[in-house]
Amino acid sequence: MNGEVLSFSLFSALAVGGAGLALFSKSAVRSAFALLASFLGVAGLYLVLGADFLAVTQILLYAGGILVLYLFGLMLVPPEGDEPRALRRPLALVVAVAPVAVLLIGFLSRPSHGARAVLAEPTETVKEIGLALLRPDGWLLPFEYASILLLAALVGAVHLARRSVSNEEAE
Amino acid sequence: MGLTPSFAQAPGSEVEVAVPTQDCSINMGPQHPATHGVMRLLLKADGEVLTGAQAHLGYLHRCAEKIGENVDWTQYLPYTDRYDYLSAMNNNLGYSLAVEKLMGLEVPERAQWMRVLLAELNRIASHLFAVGTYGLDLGAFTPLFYTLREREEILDLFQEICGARLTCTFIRPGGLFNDAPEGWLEKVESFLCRFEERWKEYDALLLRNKIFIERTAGIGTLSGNDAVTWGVTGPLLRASGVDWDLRRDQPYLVYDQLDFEVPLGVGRQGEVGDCWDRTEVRMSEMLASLSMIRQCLDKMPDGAIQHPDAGPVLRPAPGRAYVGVENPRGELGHWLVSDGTKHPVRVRMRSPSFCNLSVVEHLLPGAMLGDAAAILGSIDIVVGETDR
Amino acid sequence: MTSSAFSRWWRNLSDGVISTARGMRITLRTFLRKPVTVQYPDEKPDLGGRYRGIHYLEQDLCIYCDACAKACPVDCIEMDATRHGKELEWHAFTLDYNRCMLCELCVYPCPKDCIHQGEEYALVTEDREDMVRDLLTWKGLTEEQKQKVAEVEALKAQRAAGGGE
Amino acid sequence: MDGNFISHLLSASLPPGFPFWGLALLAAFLGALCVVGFVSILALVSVWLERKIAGHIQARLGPMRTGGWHGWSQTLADAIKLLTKEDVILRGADPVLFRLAPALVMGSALAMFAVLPFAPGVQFADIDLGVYFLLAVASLTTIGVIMAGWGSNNKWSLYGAMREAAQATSYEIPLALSLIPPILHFGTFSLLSATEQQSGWGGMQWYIFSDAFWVAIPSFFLFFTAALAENKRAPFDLPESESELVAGFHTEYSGLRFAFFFLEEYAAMFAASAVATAYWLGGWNFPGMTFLSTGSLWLPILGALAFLLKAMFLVCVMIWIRWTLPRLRIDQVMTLGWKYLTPLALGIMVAAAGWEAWRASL
Repeated sequence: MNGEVLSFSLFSALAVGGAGLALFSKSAVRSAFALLASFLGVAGLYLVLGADFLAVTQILLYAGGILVLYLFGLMLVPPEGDEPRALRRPLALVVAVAPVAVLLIGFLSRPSHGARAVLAEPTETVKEIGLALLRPDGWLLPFEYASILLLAALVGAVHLARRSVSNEEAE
Repeated sequence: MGLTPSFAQAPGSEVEVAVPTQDCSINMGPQHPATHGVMRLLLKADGEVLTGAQAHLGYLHRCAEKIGENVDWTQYLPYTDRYDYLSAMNNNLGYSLAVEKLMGLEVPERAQWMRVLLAELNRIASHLFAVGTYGLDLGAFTPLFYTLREREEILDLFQEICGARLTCTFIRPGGLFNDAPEGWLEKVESFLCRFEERWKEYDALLLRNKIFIERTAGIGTLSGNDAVTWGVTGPLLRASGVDWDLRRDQPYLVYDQLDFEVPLGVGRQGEVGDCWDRTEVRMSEMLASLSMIRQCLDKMPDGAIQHPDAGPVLRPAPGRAYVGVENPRGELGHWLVSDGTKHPVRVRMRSPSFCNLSVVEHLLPGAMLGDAAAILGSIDIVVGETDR
Repeated sequence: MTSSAFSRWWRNLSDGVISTARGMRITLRTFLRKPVTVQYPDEKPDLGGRYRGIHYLEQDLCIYCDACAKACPVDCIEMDATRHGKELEWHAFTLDYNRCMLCELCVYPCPKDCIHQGEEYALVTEDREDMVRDLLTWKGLTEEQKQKVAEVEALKAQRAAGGGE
Repeated sequence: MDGNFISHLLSASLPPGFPFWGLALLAAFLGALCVVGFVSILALVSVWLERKIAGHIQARLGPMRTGGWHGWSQTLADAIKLLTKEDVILRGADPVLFRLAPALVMGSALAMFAVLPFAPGVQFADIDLGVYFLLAVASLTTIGVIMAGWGSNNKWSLYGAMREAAQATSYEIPLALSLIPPILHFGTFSLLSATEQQSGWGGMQWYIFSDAFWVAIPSFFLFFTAALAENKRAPFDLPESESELVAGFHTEYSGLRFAFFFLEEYAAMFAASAVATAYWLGGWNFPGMTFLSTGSLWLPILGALAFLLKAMFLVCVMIWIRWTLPRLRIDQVMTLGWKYLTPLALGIMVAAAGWEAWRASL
């Protein structure tokens, strides 16, 4: 067993175990914290693949940002929702099974699975990513499109959440 | 408290954001650093915003009034030290004036001037503590140590004249227990000179600090009308713009011979009657007291410090008397009933902290959790006095 | 953003920076100054002659009049002595510091000015019983007193004998 | 693990057939041991400094009795006290999260030290992501704090956790943005490479003295302020604000677990100061270092000394600020973050980008 296989199995165990815990934990907050393990596992997998920038970004954005927002949301929502659990179950089944099915079909219908797990020698990933993102023939345009989409979503959210300011704060 | 869904509804918008939330009730105290003693505030909070507040008192109840019925008129003096333990001289003074009113005693002139001097010194000490701990409530540790440094000097002066630092038992019915020792008045004078310089430090560290202004300006605003309605007195009342000071409006002792101004809240940073104004009024009152002490030092006559008729055992004529004095925290009133024996029949006091504290239930709802400490601190209660 | 809003933004920012700098200057100045505190167990503060600490009794002067005990608001003084004519045979003069509030009210009424409050203040014990302190420096009768009492007794006996004759 | 002196040492001393992963694990273990030791000593010194500075600022002396000279062993005694104290876990607390939180907080604080360049050749790992990795790891402490607040089953702690969640995520943005000017200037995330680029002018070519000083200085102040908020230091100590939330997220912690939170605070302070040192204040570079030959043993020693001195000075400034200012309110913290620091950081970023682009075009 070499180091790569060892770390791969360790990190995948962490990712899958975390996801499983998140699924089966009774407490929503514990689920969220279990997601942390999953995120860290995935980050580790990226690291094994030599994508260190992606790994760190995974931690920074998912663990440091999105998970915190999840937790923030969870703490603001009362422990029990209004609708009974039985109602939610078939819906949850559909939501859970559908993407898995799609993924499986896609995975099995491709001729060559078992992707190569190792990139070439990882050199200066930051530079490569930066060039890929910002070169005119690179991903600059899609990247900016995505940011505009996010901006639009942000403006929409602000519009929805904002109180009427007609009478207060005239300035 | 059950699940009470409240619907955060944006007024005037078409979209209703219907997130059922539950107010969280929090016990602030009885062991909480911002309650300045053993007091409990039951807060209700919607996130960081408070929706209700209720003060629970009595953790420090020591039967001060009932004790008064079981001791001599003079023996009650040490107990007056202990209800507002930060302004013992003023409490002694209030009680002594009430007893003298019952007995119809006229205190010798030197004693009157000394009393004013001591009361104003104690007012400075008390305000120093109030302003310092207020900084502490807002997270600024250091100003407290600076104010305590100067307060210590005042307490040293007290120790030199009466032997105790906090519980003075010095002003007594009929005058004072003792005259000032040799050179004491000069020491007061030199302290005043030092103090003026130091005052500027607190001013810069607290009052003029941007964060302090942000934390206090416009917070816990108490309008003049509300202040009168709630029976608030002292710096709180004056911070709300109500020009009322017993030292000037119902002068006792020699206050009518002194020239002083009564600082009022003008809402320089936020609104009239906010936490900043209260602190500012306290700070200005220190300077006003300073000038009063200077005048006392200038005009201090020689003579006796004790009325010859006031011996250790007093027997006031049957009757009743109320005397209110301007304490650092507001009007301290003593209501005494005598039946001509050496024991009081009734000793009752109107304690300023107790009356002032009642406004928290009016001020806190709508403020934020962090403001709870700011508002409570600006009221400047002494739990020994609210519970007695 | 209107110009007034912008100027307010800018003023808030500069106020914050300036007042922070001013505060830091004051704290730095104090940092460089000499501390004002007393290093307590090594140095002791000057308490002044009027300090109201633990009591001491000038037992020779005391006439067992009970004035101090009567003046005490909390009844913490108790005394016990037997009178042999003018001489006092002391049994106890205790002061209960569990109750005493060091108010000095016991000192003023003393006709002989014999009870005082000293400069000792460390009321520290491991046992509540120790807080009840006996102020007496000696108990019973001194040799001198015994002699005087004996003389008086002898005189009495002489007189009684003389009267009987 | 390249550029790591521990693995160099190990590979020289271990038998040739030793597997690489074993070497890596061993190196990681030894490195972690070094970091833990360093951080513990650092925290002891910082806590002592904090107390002494606080004391003198407040016209008193601070701890004087434990140990001989100026109470130097006071924190040591405190550490022993904390280690031997009873470890209390409340009945209503979530036992798993309650136990996990200090470990997570401490672990992420220690991981920050992996990329700090202390002196020439003294660095645990020079990964080219450098400061980016540091930011990511620092964000994990937030999770730990939330975990502690939730796991404690105490309303005050929960409030502390909520405040930390809001505050830390908000201040990550100005923190990261204010790092962009030096990153643009040096063209690297790596703290090591940035430090090496500042060695000119006899060791004084620091970023704040460079031709880009007019963006360097404001970005330094911005970074420092945002780092204060990120590390929960006064005036941004909302998550633990002792006069409002008693002690916030660590109200219910005692003993060693509390010590971990305590340690983390000082470790994070030092890490932030170290980043500021490496990017703005020239890292280990000190005037006169050109007189030393490159192979000299004095270079790493004096370099480490210079680095530590600079970083500790910044830590002292953090302490100084803490004992001067009152605490902001949570909404004001958010206002400051979003309405003041973020736009300022954006503006400075744009200015820095323009300046660097103009300089590159010359």
